[in-house]
Amino acid sequence: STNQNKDGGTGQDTKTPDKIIFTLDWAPNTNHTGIYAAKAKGFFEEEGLDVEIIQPGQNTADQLVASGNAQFGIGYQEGVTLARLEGLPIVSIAAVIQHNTSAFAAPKSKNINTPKDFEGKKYAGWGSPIEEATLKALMDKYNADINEVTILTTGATDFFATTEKDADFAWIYYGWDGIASKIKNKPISYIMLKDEDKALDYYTPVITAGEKTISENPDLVKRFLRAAAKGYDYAAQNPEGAANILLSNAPELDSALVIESQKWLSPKYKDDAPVWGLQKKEVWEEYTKWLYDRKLIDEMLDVDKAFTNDFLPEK
Amino acid sequence: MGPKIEISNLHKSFYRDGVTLDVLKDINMKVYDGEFVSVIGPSGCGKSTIFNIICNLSSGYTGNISIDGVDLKSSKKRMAYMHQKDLLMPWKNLKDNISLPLEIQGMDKKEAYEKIYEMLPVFGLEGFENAYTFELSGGMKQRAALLRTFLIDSDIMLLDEPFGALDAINRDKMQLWLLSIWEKFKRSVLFITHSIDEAIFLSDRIYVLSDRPATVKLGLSIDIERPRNKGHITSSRFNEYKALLFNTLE
Amino acid sequence: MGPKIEISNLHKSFYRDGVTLDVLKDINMKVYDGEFVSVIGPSGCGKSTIFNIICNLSSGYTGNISIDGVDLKSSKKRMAYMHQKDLLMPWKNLKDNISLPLEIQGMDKKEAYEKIYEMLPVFGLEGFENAYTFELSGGMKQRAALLRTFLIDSDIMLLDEPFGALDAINRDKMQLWLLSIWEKFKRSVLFITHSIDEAIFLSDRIYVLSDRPATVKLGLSIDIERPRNKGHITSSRFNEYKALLFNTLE
Amino acid sequence: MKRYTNTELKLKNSFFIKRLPFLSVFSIIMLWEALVRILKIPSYILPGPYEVGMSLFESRKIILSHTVVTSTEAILGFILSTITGLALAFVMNRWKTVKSILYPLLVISQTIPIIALAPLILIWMGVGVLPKIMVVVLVCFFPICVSTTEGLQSADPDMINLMKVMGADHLKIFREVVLPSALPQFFSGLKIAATYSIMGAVIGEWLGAKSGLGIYMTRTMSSYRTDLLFASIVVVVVTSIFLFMIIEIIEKLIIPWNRVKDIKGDDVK
Amino acid sequence: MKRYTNTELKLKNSFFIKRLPFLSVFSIIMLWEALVRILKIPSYILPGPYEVGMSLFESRKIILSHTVVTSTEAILGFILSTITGLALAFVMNRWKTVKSILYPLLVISQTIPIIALAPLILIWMGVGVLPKIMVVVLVCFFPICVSTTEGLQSADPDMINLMKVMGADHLKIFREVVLPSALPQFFSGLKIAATYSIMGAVIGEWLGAKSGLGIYMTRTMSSYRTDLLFASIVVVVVTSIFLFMIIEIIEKLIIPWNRVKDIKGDDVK
Ligand SMILES: Nc1ncnc2c1ncn2[C@@H]1O[C@H](COP(=O)(O)OP(=O)(O)OP(=O)(O)O)[C@@H](O)[C@H]1O
Ligand SMILES: Nc1ncnc2c1ncn2[C@@H]1O[C@H](COP(=O)(O)OP(=O)(O)OP(=O)(O)O)[C@@H](O)[C@H]1O
Ligand SMILES: Cc1ncc(C[n+]2csc(CCO)c2C)c(N)n1
Ligand SMILES: [Mg+2]
Ligand SMILES: [Mg+2]
Repeated sequence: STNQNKDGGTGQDTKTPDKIIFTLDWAPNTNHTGIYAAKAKGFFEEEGLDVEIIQPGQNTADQLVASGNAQFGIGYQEGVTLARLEGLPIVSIAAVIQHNTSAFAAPKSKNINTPKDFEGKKYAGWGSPIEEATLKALMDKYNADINEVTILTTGATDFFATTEKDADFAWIYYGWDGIASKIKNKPISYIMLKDEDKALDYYTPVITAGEKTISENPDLVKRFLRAAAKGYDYAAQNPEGAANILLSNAPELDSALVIESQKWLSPKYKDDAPVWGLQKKEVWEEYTKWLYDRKLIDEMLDVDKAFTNDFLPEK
Repeated sequence: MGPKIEISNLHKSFYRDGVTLDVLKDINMKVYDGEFVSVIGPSGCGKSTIFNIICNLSSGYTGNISIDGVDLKSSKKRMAYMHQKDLLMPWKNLKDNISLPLEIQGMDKKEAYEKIYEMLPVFGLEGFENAYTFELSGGMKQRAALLRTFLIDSDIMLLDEPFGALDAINRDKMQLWLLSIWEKFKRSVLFITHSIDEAIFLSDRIYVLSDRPATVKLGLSIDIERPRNKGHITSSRFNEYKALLFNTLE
Repeated sequence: MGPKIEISNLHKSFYRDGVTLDVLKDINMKVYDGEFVSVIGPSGCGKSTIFNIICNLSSGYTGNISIDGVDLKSSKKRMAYMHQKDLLMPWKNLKDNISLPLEIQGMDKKEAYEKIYEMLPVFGLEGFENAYTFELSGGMKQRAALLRTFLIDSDIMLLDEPFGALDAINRDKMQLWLLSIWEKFKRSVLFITHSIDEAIFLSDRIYVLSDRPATVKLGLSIDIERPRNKGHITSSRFNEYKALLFNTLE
Repeated sequence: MKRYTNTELKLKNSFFIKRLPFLSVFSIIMLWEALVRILKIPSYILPGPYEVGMSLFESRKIILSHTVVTSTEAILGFILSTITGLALAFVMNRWKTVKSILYPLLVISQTIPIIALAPLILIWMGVGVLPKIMVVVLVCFFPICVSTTEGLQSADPDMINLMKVMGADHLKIFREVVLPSALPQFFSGLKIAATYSIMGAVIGEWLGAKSGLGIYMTRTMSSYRTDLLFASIVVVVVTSIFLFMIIEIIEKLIIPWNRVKDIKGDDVK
Repeated sequence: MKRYTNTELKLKNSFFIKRLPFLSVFSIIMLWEALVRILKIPSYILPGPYEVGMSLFESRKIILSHTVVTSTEAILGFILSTITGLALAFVMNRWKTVKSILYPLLVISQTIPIIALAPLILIWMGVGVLPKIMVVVLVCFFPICVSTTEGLQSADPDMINLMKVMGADHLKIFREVVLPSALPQFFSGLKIAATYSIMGAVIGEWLGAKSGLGIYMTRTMSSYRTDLLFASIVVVVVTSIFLFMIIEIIEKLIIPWNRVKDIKGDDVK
């Protein structure tokens, strides 16, 4: 049944809440705090939503959302791009962070300071073709040869485990692994993507929904995002409280890391945008063009279908 | 009334490595109702093979066999068959091994045990109700198998060397017991043995088989009055039969 | 020279479900070099158990046993032991089953086969060199096991009912064969049988065991000249022995 | 008195033998602790048993709650595998046609790397308890079914024939001869399956779940809590062995003749 | 002439039976294609066999190169498992003490979910060929060792005793009695291991690698190419079955008496 609880208020009526499955992309981390906060603070409940947060195996979230097994999930702009080009009906409905906080990072001792230094090194990734493409594009800019890089696929294994033995560098979120390096006192050198090319300042991570959910139940999407926005707003304003919510949901996480990471990330959720989650068409267009120009994709993405701001709560 | 078992023109061969081993060649036998018939013949001539065929356990033969006038192929008759191996089940203790046919015939366990317990002393197995097969001597296993066979509810008994592993005393005891129950219940018995004395002492008729491929060399009726006792063994008629059979076998 | 095998005060019990089953009770036996000694006794009395003990396969006994004057426990003597079961290996064909002891003794395969092929006709097994056990009749398996035992290079033979599954003719043939090789090689033989005739015909001495727990009821020397032949069986002395043994057993 | 001494010796021996596994596990643990301390191996590479034990104790509540989830999945899957595995083995034993149809499919089912199908399994079956049970079944079903099938074939054909001649019907022959012959192998299949079941559930959770030891493990690892990862592995191992032992006890109860056989060589119990 | 007809019938029958597996696999493929077409299932959820076949053909070169990597790891691991599994089974059969020490550790090794250790294995052993072989060994070793151990125990103690009395030494007894008794179970262990080996290598690659079918599968999935994922699964299945059949052929050659036994019921070959 669809709960037509539109007032966004108390959700006090007798109707049973809508069951929602939300799929993460990775083990719980500060990218996800808003969702956990919305759940813990009862924002979802107020919207008549009963949200179950699941953690899938690697590379599974987009497929789950596309097939409707999960209504919403965490994705990345480049993932949505590739998925749509392959025919998966997923749409980005909100940007979790306004600017790309990801970076190529290596332990300081590896002496990797520019993409030129990737040559002769080993990259450890999770197996997406976008990784090799991005590496190639970056290295081309520095006249370096991608063929000199060994690409290892280590799945969802974390940065420190991979770079301990064979691998030299990996693609991280600064807000997580970068902060971890400080806390663990293991200095890293890193190259932020957004510093290399303006087009690379794309949205990652994002919240995704299936086209079917959007067309059949727009109201549900609205209610979900209203609650999620409240969650991320809460996380933006109360880093400590948000960190504790995340910690109580995943107690095994390193609390120092979560708190520091949250402090670093909280201001970045909304950042320069008028409201949390807003996505700009230029960002999508530029990134698609950037990919297309470098022959990393065969056709341009129809960006109007790939993302939408229609369901964000208006200020 | 026709014969209980009638075997006519039975041929049987085994094939191995492309070589044919002819085992039975034109065997003709009859067992009438209530008759005790023995089969003797050299080791390896095909005696057990005949039993297997009668029990419907081997199908690659030619010839005709009828049981109670019905062709064997379409007969579903239960038979009291005692295999040359004891075929006791290692996972059952003695009493459960023996009560198996009673259970199959639908008797309940308690009743079956009672019936068995009566018989155990006759077979020298009292006190071993709960023993597993490896705890029994060769002769004890054979006696257990015989007791089990006896409990199969059928008017045809096929016994393949039932006394092979018994000492003289136990053998005599079992022979007398077999005769007594046979006289009481008048089952038709087909009996494989390699003791000429035993065959004469027990049988109404004896078939002597030749060496492989087995043919019926002699069918001999034993004209010694019943009930028989060990005294008969020293009679001159007994010795005549014995000499005749011995010569036929050689 | 002392006896080949000397058993003194042998006791043996089995334990099951907390109950003790006394099997052997103060057994004393001797087998001298080159002697042929038989053991007879009721089925289940403990004959095979004695063999097991002599072969060092069972240790929970009391009493003393010495082989060639050496205590059994420290003796590593190889013996020509024929088990009551045939113990042929299903994964070997007849010739490999039989040649096993020769191989163990280090003979090469070809030579072993040649030796065996000579013997096969005597045992009525020619043409079955490549047969697997399930292709053999009960008596054929027993003959194969006997042939294998004979090929074990030892001056002590322990035979547990070697002729149990044989017909009269084959049995006579095998008895004569056994006597001839025994006379030729003068091995010491301990022989379990349940045929009184067989025991007398073959032995120098016979031990009669009582019912379980087995004691030695009688040790009887057989004074019939050698070499023996089937003619001896009808002699009056033979019949005297027979009567004596029969009475002792009963 | 000789016999008595003998018995005593045997008892001591078996006492020692029975405790050996504990001893061996214990010494491995000691060795591991020593190694970690002497080589000063950092905890995120290999935590020592003491540290693991402490972490296990501290997080016992959380770990317990995850263990309950995983065990439930494992046991449900195990029971389902046993039922279906047995049923299929029977059917394949009874009708050779069914066997030649299904056996190859069975083998194929084992060659598929489940994790490869992870996303698809979730898409097909959702993210509930179902896909986990399915993975457990996929892992446990095969050993049970295969061992049972082979056990059923091991029945002595002469005994089966004898039963036929006695007039026993298929069911009776099955119960009295075929089944007892198959039991030892059936149980060894069950024990293998029990060994695999918890691991199967953990892998199932890997595909996607909201709780369970599988999830807990990924999380501990992504927060560099190798000690907690090891603590959960200890729990997995202990739970699996517990299951294994339950099966072993049931086996001892159901197959008494095998126990009797064990002591065949010993005249003195 | 009756006998002749009989033989003929049997031949026909076995002809049919032998082809049944192919028929059953074939009909499942047909059904699958029909399902996909009729229900119009999108390719990313379940591609049809035709599409999978086409993709397999198109990418055959890449897939082949990954297959070579994975098969090599699998075969190396399989051989290693066979050697160590056999050796350990022998040792455990010979010295009961070793058995009671090692058996529990063996069981424990099977209960550990390897993927849980993925990051650690990476730290300990890197991303070379070593960890893959280790995973294959971990997966294959157990069935081989356990079945062989049980096979070795199945030898008739009376036969062993007879050999002792004949003066055979341990080695001889082993070769003539214990080993032949164990062979059938050893081979069923080998077949199970063969079934698992490729899958083991794929899982090993999951831990981290630069090439191999496991890596290829992750990549196809992250590029949302379900058709190629299925193509690689097909390759895994076919390769595993190929290994399985090789073992089966070797078994037929080495255990002729089992083959003879097969036809026990048939008087007419
Ligand atoms: N399944 C079989 N395959 C091939 N040959 C067989 C098979 N069963 C029996 N034979 C052969 O058939 C012949 C007869 O065997 P059978 O068991 O009927 O003999 P038997 O008369 O009972 O002998 P015994 O008195 O020694 O038990 C033997 O030569 C044997 O080798
Ligand atoms: N392993 C065992 N465990 C328990 N009891 C046993 C064991 N082996 C034999 N017995 C018992 O010991 C007794 C003697 O057995 P044994 O096999 O020595 O008899 P036997 O004289 O050879 O008899 P047969 O002539 O029937 O072969 C029997 O009553 C048997 O039940
Ligand atoms: C907590 C955390 N989440 C994801 C990744 C992997 N990763 C790094 S960058 C990126 C997407 C870039 O758009 C992804 C998926 C990580 N290393 N740490
Ligand atoms: Mg026979
Ligand atoms: Mg005996």
